[in-house]
Amino acid sequence: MSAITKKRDWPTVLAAAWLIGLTILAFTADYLPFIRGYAESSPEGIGFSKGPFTSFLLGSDQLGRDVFARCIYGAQISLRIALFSIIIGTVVGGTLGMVAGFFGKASDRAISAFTDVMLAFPPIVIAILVTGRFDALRKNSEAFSWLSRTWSITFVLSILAIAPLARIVRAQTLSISQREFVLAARSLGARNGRVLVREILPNLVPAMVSVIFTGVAVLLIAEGGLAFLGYSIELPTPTWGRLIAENRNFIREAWWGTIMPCVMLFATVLSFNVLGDRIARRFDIREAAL
Amino acid sequence: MSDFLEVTDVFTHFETPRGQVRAVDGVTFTLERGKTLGIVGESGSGKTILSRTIMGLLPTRGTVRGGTIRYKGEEIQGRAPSEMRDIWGKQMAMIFQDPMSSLNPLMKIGMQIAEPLIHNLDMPKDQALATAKRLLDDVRIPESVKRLNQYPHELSGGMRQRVMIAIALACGPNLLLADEPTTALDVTVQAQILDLLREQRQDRNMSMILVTHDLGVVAGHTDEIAVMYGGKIVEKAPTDGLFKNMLMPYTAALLESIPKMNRPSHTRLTTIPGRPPDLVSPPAGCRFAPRCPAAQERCHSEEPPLSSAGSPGHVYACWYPVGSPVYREAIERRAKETV
Amino acid sequence: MAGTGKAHLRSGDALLRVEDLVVEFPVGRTGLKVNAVSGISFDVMRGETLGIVGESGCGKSTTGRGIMQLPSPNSGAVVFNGQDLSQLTGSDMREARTKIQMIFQDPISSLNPRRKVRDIVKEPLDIWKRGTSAEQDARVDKVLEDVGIDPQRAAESQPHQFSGGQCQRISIARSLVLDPSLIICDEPVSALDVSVQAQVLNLLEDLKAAYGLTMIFIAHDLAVVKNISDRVAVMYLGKLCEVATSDDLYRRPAHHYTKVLLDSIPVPDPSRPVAHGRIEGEPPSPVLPPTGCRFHTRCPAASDRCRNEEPQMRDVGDNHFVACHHPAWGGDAPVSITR
Amino acid sequence: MRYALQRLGQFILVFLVVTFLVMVITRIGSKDPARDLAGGLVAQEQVDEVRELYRLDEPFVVQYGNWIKNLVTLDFGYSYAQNQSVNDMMKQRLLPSFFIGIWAIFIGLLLAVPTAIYSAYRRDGAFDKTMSTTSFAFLSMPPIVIAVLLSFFIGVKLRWFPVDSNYVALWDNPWQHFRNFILPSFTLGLGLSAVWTRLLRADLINTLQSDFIMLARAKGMSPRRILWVHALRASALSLITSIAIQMGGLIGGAVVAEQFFAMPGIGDRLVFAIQQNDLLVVQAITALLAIVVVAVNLLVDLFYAVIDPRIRHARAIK
Repeated sequence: MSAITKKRDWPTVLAAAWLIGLTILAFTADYLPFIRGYAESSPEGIGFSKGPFTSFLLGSDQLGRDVFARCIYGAQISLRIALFSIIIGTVVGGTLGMVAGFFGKASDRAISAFTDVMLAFPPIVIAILVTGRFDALRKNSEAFSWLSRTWSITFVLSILAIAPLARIVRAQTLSISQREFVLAARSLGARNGRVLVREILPNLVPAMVSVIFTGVAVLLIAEGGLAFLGYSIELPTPTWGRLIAENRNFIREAWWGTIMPCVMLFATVLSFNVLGDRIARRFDIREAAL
Repeated sequence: MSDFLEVTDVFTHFETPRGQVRAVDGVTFTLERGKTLGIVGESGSGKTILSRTIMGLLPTRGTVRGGTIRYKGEEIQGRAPSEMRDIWGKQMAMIFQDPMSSLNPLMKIGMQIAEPLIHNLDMPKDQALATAKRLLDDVRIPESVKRLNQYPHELSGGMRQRVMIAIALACGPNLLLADEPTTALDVTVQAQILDLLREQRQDRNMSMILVTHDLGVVAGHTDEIAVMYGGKIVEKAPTDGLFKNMLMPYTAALLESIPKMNRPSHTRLTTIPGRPPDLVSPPAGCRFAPRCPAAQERCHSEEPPLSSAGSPGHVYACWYPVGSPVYREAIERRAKETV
Repeated sequence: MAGTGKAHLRSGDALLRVEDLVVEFPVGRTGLKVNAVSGISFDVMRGETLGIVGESGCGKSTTGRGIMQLPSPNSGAVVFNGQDLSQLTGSDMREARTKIQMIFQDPISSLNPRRKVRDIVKEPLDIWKRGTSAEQDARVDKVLEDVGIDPQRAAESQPHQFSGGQCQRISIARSLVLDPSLIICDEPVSALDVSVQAQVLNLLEDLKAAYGLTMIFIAHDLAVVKNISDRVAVMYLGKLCEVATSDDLYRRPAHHYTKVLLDSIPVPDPSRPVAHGRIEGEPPSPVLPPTGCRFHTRCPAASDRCRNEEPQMRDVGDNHFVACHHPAWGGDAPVSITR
Repeated sequence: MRYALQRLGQFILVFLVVTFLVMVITRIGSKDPARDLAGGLVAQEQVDEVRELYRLDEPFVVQYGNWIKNLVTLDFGYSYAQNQSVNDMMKQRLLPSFFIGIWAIFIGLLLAVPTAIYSAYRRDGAFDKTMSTTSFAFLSMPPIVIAVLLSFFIGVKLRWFPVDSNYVALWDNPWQHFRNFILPSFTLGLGLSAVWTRLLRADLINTLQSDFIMLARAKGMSPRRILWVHALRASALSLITSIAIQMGGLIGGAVVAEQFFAMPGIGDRLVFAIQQNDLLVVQAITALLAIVVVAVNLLVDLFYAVIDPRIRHARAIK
């Protein structure tokens, strides 16, 4: 009875399995014969939609395109955008948060003021506004012809990720900085850089990883919302949000076209949240509101 | 009178992922009306859990309790919280260690004291607040009328502890359980609080159980002392008797390891080697044996019972108590070895 | 007891000489400040242990950190080995700091939970690139063995796998690795049980001899401070009250606050009469400290002079110094206190 | 009072920075702001009129000052693209959005508070475990997914509530009002309730383990009184903070919900205006929404200070 019986944590296992499987499928889609090609055209012709678990795993849409294949391609785009954005957000937001929390004083006041302002903007509102303006910029200016929707959406979502991340990292850094081992390191003559990298950063990692997971979930949700409002990347590549939006009008005739990407999006967001939650619990991090 | 509080063979075990922690493991004592019992021990000795067990304030989940606790002749061990509510506040009251976190930060001081009066004794609110004011005077809080409308954070640490005492006294309990009541306070304030507790106890003819890690605190403020180690009482005696004649090697070692004011500086301290036992799998025999300077083979295999020391009320759990030939011989041998 | 003045500073070869140290902290953005340390001076001779004692909030820890320039004091000189640390900047400062090391109160918080214990102890050598890798390893092993920690286990384990007492030993090892000449111990044993406390105190005495250390020992427990120190300085609300050799201070305290402090300590001896020198109230806020002598609001001997004029530190003979207008002895006109 | 003024000062500062940024962002990529502000395809005279009106020939700061002046006097200008004054448009469009938000918060609290209390009280029981899984699932459900599911199952399959829910004022026809608002409000309310259930449950469990609750038990207080008077009051504070934190997300969700359920609210209008390049309207709505977020945060801060004596005290130290 003293032996520690380790129960397998099924939600974590399932979440990890789902994410790993999905990522592999999404990024090798071009090389998989059962996905490649099915997304654009159908062997069975236009205007012929079939239900799930027929010759199409998840059915086919109004144009006869395989919903499963399109969902997998959607995953590629959605995941890529969310991951890129969280990386940029973490690097910039994390650095700002660490500087504000560690050095305090003027740097803290400046960075806190910055995050206050950023957090005043409702995220989706600012996202559609900026994406819309970037569209205009691209149209009106030769110098910005490279600024595709993919870029502008990644950019906007990164910006949105910075402020909440900076805020969380700042709070964490502040509390770690007050621990006595940081004082001890300084009394040993360690430079600020060393204290930050050796003493503070390792203690930030669990919280950061947890926040990154939940952050990806939030960004996926945001991207879905943007795509639904018409601010997705250019056709023909679908993202999940776009799939949901464009098939929604046919929900009475072919519900799978909308419901399936919904399920995909939900399962992925849930998986990221589960992992983030487990890490937070494992390292006893208080639920931070992102 | 000895049937005021009778604790017999009480144990409290907790289920943890590592196994069952035997936090309190077979404790027996009695307490008379109007007397003070000091329970002394280091962290992890089970002293706090014992006081909460008597009060019935432990979480029910994952807790295994046993033995009998008779209060005024009535069995109270194992009673449901709803039944204990007749006792809480009115018969037994408790004072906790940290006066900051133990008071509700969002409730005015007056209401926190008046609350039990209103809800336990059905006193009208204005009368309860008037009583609260009197209680604040009793615990020597200046400007008591003003204090009624203040919040805990507006008071100093000592004042908050006085408020907590006032709350405990409110419904006129017969037994006061004070769990490390002065540990969070500075020495000058600690002295004030201990004096206050003594005075109130005498005025109201209350019994008190004073739980502390500080032998100095119990020395001046108790009638009787129980020393706990590894979830058990290892020695119990009237206060004077204990300090004159310590029989359990642990008690003696504990006293010896405290720096004394009246010794010259740089006096080498006697230490107790090792660490307290792991209460998931405590050592066989005497739990102190692995750290005891005089432990013999028997100590490691056979658990010593509480036996009488001859003088009234003095019991100890040791096969070879301080002063016995075996003990003396072992100590002498050890002294030679270290030289 | 608002003692300023430098009468107690000794001529000759002091390892550390602190003069008029002032440390203040802003209170939020209110424009107010906490007067944590308000102009104190003291010196420490080579090989000496200076004890600094006082209640919470008296500024004793801030003093220790002020010496390390962490953070830099608002004013005052900290002359260490003939060099004023407050004038140093950048890498000179970092270099100088290595000769002074600190040990903190909370053994858990003072070790980085995410590193191996051996790496924590090796960190100082790593920062300063002292010696070859083999030399570093040898040094770390030696220091770890000296404090009683198995180097093998230290290489494999993180701090949470050690007990509080062991963590404190690890902290001590880290502070010794760079061969400092001064160790500042900030309440190093107050988080430990008495039996462990004795082990650590003995260890500190041993290491002090073995490593040729000078020590500043900061604590609230007078008995502990007395035991380990050669000279003791008593602090109250950011000021010094009294400085004397530790035996002399205990035998005949001259400052009323020191007397009160001594009388408040609970002594583990029930035969000793309960002391009468209790004082009421608690220390005032360091945000708005009293004028004149900072102790006058609670002092039994306070006069008008105490309210208006700050007493200066003066010699009352036998290397005993007190900052009081009406000391218990050695004053021009001793005031008898009737209570 | 001093604290309130201080916070108000901060509010004004953030207001100025935020509106300035809004103006900068809306001008991104605009070849001819006057034409865009006038609404694109209009006559040159109108464009010149707009240029005059908004001082577009003058430096940017002057333009900004002019706009702010109009903003605080609640004159949002005239949209040539829509041939309607923005004030009139706001009047029409604000109420539907306001109701979506209010009902969403109401539904969120209505579901979250009892669930969290019961979960915390019977911690790790069957109800707690079920609700904790359920709330976690809802937490992970994007508004569009909830909207799709609700409209599909309740709107399309069961036909209980209309999917295209035109705005009906509460005071004109309460029954129709609720029927029309129930799907969009639930879309947002479910997500909010998930966040708040978890937050309040965790907070309550924490509070119930604290020393002052132990003391309340030792005083002999009844479990009911301990829960309602001691524990809940302390935990309510973090719930209120969370309402402010969720404000930005709520507004974003409302934009999606309005689009989805064809509710003629302000978010719906914003999406259209961005597509139409109708800068005047875009500028006005974005600024308005940002101000709502900042204002709610300000109100919560002040409210917090009123409820929590510790904060009141900390601010009052002179």
